Amino acid sequence: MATETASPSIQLGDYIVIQRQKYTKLQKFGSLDTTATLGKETLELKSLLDQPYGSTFKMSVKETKPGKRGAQRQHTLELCSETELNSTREALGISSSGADNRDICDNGEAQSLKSADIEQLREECNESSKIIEKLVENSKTFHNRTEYSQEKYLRKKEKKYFEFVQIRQPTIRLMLDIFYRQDAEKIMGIRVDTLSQIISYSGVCGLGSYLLYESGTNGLLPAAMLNSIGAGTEGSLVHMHPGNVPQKQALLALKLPLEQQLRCVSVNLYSVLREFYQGGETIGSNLSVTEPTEVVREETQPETPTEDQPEAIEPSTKKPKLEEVKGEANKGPPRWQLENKRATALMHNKFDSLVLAAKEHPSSILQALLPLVKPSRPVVVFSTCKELLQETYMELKTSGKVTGLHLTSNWMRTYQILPNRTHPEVNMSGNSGYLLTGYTLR
Amino acid sequence: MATETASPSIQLGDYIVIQRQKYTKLQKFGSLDTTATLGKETLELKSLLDQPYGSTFKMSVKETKPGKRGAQRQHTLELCSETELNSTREALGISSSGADNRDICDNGEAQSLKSADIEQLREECNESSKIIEKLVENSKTFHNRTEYSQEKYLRKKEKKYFEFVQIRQPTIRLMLDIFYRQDAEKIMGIRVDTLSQIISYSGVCGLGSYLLYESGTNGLLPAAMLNSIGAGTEGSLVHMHPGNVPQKQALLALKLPLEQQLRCVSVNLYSVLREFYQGGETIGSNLSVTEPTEVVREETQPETPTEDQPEAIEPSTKKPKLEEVKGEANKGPPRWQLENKRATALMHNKFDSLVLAAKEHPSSILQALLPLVKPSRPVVVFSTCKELLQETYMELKTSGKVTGLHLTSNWMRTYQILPNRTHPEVNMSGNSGYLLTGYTLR
Amino acid sequence: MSFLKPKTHIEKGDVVILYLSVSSMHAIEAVPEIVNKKGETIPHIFQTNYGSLKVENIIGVEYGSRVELSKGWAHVLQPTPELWTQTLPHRTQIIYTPDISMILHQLEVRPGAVVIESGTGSGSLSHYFLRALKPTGHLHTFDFHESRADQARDEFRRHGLADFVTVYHRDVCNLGFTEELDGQADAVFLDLPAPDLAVPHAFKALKLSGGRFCSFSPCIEQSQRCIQELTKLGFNEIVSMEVLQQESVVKTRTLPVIDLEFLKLPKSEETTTTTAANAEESKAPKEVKKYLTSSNPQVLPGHTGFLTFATLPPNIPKV
Amino acid sequence: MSFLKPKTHIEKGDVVILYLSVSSMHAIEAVPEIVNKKGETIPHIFQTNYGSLKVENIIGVEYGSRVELSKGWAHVLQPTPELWTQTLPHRTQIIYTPDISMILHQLEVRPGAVVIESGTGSGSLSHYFLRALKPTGHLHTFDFHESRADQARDEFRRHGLADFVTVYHRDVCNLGFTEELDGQADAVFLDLPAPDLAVPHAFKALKLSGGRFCSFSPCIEQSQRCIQELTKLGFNEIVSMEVLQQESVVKTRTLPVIDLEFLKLPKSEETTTTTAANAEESKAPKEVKKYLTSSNPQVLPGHTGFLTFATLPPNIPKV
Repeated sequence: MATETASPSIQLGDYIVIQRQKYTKLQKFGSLDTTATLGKETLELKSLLDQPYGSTFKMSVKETKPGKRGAQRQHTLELCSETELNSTREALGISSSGADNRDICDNGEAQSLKSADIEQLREECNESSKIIEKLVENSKTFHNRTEYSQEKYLRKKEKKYFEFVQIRQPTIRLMLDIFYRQDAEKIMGIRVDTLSQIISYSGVCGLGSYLLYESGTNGLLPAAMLNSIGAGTEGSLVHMHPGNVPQKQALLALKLPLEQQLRCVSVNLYSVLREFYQGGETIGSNLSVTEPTEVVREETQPETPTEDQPEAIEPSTKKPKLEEVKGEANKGPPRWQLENKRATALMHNKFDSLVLAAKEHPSSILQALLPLVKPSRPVVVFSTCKELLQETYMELKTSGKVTGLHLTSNWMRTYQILPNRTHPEVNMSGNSGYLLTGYTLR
Repeated sequence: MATETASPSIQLGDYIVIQRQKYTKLQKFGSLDTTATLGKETLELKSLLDQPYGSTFKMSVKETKPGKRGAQRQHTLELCSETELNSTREALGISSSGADNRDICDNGEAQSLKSADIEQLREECNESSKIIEKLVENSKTFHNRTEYSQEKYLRKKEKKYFEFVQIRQPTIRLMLDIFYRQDAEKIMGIRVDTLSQIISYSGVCGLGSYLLYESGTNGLLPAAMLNSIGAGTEGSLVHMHPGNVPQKQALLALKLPLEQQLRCVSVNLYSVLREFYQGGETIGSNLSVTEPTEVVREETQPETPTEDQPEAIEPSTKKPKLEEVKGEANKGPPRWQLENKRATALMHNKFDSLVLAAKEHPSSILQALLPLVKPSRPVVVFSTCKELLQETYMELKTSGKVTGLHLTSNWMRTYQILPNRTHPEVNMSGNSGYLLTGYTLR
Repeated sequence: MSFLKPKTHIEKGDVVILYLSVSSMHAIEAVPEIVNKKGETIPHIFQTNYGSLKVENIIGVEYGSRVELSKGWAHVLQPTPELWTQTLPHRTQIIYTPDISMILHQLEVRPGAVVIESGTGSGSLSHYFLRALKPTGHLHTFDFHESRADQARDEFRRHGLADFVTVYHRDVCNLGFTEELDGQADAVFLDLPAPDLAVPHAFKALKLSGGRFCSFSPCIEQSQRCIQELTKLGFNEIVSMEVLQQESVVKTRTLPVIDLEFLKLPKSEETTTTTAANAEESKAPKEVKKYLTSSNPQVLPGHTGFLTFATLPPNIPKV
Repeated sequence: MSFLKPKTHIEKGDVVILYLSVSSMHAIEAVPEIVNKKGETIPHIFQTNYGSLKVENIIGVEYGSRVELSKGWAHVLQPTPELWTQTLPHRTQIIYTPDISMILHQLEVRPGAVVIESGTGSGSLSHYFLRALKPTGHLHTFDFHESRADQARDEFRRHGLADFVTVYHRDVCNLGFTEELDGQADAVFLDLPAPDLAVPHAFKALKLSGGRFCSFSPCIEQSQRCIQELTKLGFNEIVSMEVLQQESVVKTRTLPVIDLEFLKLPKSEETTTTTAANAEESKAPKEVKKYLTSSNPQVLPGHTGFLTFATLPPNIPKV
């Protein structure tokens, strides 16, 4: 990454981030027939193939189908140059603006174009700047508005008619934005400041062995940690989860090199703990515990990168069918057993930090996992429920096993910085969640 | 108040606010011999008498006494004109400033004046601008500092040597600032935003009858409510407290007209509740319950305005002596019984809102006082402990006696707004406390 | 007339708050009949999410009572400025209780005070000023938008507050607060796009014995210019701040507590080799624990405005 | 060398965190002897509030162990950038973990990244960058203050990080980040009084395939000018924010619960007329209840700085 300068190109099987103005969406580009839906617009993705990431494409209406919530438009995409991306405002060259809004009476009849006119305009005319020009021409109040109010109007219209999308390669930053905006609950409400601090306080980096328990973040937490562990490094991650199949969407979307992917071992919490306490006797005694990665690599290679992704996206709703389980069993020990073996080997060597993001009460999980962490190592516990961390704080303080305890949360606010119009954004996110951090003692 | 234009003058017995730059202090001007202590400076107050509030006085060193923490200087005060108050910066006319601080090595030897020199300078020279001028002259690094850094230096020095004090009349705003800064615990940690909201949500104003329970705020809460009730209006306040003697400092400091003072009835919580439930039979049956104010006014007049203030300031530590109690008893029913009678009359008529600021669990107090509030009236409960209000919230919600329940706190931050140096202040207060608000139902 | 003083029963003509839930309340006028669009007088029926209310029926009812709707019930409350702020017809962006409370405190408004306000806007803040200064003070409120001034004047009259307020239609930035008010005000409040232009007028309007000043501005540049002007004219105690109220959502949460200790003990009889990992989970003993918790709502107000306060000291010459 | 990777035991020359309490910790160098002011070699004795530590004794000890002081004890921890930030010798104002974490996240720093930082300052942020980008990336850090650059260079060497960092003494606002770095950086971070002057240099230093930018400024005007410059040069995704970490102080509080019900019942025998009101109080039954509570400390950090982030999109021509 340090030396590459050309952007990688978009490939089938990739997860891509589609951006239209400030709206972003994570989409799997599974086949040439794949379409993506952005509100009322459906985009055919086939022209993306082999184009470099970061490119901008122009949407052209191909057909309009009546849908439940108004017309649904199908678009083709065409690669376009930077010069086409002029600001709508410049194109329109608005100049005369009223000094204030005292003469404006908002009676809802300011726009003389009917909505049918606008819909027709939209099919005929591919460029948002042209559509907006027409709207401004037919607005009775536009030229009496203040400059501020004009800009607000233009931005609103531009958002609706903007005809360009950019295709970007998923990163932790972009995916977190998307996940948090779409449904913060699916990533346990982990906000950007909190995720960034989990990474800092846990100390996860290219060297060391890390332990994570999370009860479901769409793969975001293991992906963020594995991203910090890096490609071509020595770090490893044991990722414990309470379900059947780990949630891995964010991990897969990062398109990490295989060697890096394999350094994340995902295991069921109960299963691996039983294996750890009692394992080696009942099953898999033919596997070498000291070199588990070699054995597993061959096992996992065929199914890892892309093909099983649809299943991995929403694993909690699907249970492996009996046939599949039997099928795997015929080939040798099932994959989860091999992963358990690899994980227990790392567990016996102990970890360089522990991250815990549980929907359950963290206390009993912490009790089970804390002995697996070396002394003088960070522990980070995330919860949306402060009351749980208060209890955990007191337990840890009393136990004397962890020092430097801090229970923290964050206040984060973004700003609008514009000439003469600088102010904090009027809405802010209310919940960062809470972090309990400390360092293990011998 | 609406028509007066000349400022009232400073009288013996007044509480006064002494302001030196941003530092303010509440002081009783009890006699001509009264002195006030501001850090290492002792001020003789006698020259304040009959001068208008808002005046500025110049401090002149009269003598220097060695004290435990260095020299303690005794000053006389002299009324001075506005023109003497030039900014130190203008007087010095600093011009050349380094562009940044890359050439400054802070080795602690920048000032060539010794501290004895400075002390001597201080006795000889009455004007801070002159002292600072000398300090700047003898500073090796001052002219290499950035303008920002120079100003910071000057402000620090000005603060130390500033020779003017302003005498202001106490208001709720000024007293709250002083109390909160000096010892927020003594006013139960009620911050400015919270107090302002207690006044709003309780709806206390010139019309109506209000009920307050507080377990000790130096008189601030009853003073703020009585201030909102106003002079020459119809409102009244029953102020319940858990101690022997109500804390009244802030109330006395406001120097309200007597008729207004008398509309605040301060009673012990236990005592008045017993009187309310069982009263009328055992004692004071000779008192008219319907017109209690007339009777009490005569009783309280001689001891109200100023003379008993030293006791009122810290009442919790002193218990009335047996003699005093007996003495009062000889003159007729003790004052607290008369106050109880007045309060119970108001309690039987019910109140137009309830404010509760308890160090105890608010729940049982609320249960006892809520039946005294008319329907469709505000209830405001303050606590520094959110957990208590959570419980109270749930109890009230379940009871169905109060609707529109909100549990709130505030985030408040002040700003430094200066050309090219605008930013929020680097420290902020962490605790506003919590308010539980709602409206009673029938 | 229900804003004048505390009342016990609903009278004809009162504004009444119909309280359905924390997020749903309405201000309705307690009149039995209204005139519809066709000019006909018809019974006043108010529609809610819980069905309709025949408004005639609430006249004479005690405030705080429960009233029946065709598909449910609601409570009738006497309006306060706080409830009014949440239900009033928005004609402009309004300021809410947390900022308003700070404004009243910092401006030291109490009965008898003479206060100047500009602009009147939706009259939300005016109602708070009026509660605080009546029955002995007076509010002078200015708006440059004629219809807003007219609407506010009419509203104050209907709310029984006309005696304590004068509403002006006037461009105060250019024309000031009228000569009659020179040296009359205890406090001046500005909510204007260019507060700095009105600061010299505020200076003139404040009493010779001094007074308090406040400007509310959404953008920091407005505050910066305002403060420059205040400093120039000799105001002191200049303080700028933000106040954001944070609601706590109180609820009982049920949380799973998982037991992992049993995993240290060998399994008794079950076979392990052929069942999938999830078999473990389904057998894991789970209890739940209840917690009374509170948390912020997902979205909080992030900004309302910057409040700038200042004092005009006494005896500053005004020429 | 204790910053290079996780270690189990203290070796000679390690920086060790001597942890006494949340508010008291020290970074000490694990060397048995030091040279005093007179140039004599003496045993390294470290003084704390809980007595002295003979530093020689901790060499070879396992990290996380308890060590005895002459009047108490402490724990020895391996330094992390977080602990180092709290104990390092302050040469300038420093940025703390909450802002730094956001900076690392937004700049998408991971192993292999090439990062440019200016100024180096006390090296607090540099240690975080180095942890995140090693062992395959590189940090180029610039300071215009020569002694600070020298001190930082020396510190990185002693911390075992020299291979991953180059320290420059250079005025980047006027001279840029050196031609060698043109088009080399994945991310640029600025903490400068006039960040707008360095934005064109950041633009040149970022890779043709694009990259991320961050500026940290205490004052809003710096951010405003910086954003103007970023916009002019074609940066997008421009976002400004503040992050403030709030600590919760957890403690068990004992609160009195008072009973008032008994007052409804007539007193049994006691006389009431001659005793003062406080007699009631002393007889009132009081229980106490324990609550596990948390609250903010009395004073919180109110401002650290405004963080401005931006993206340089790919393939923007640099001439």
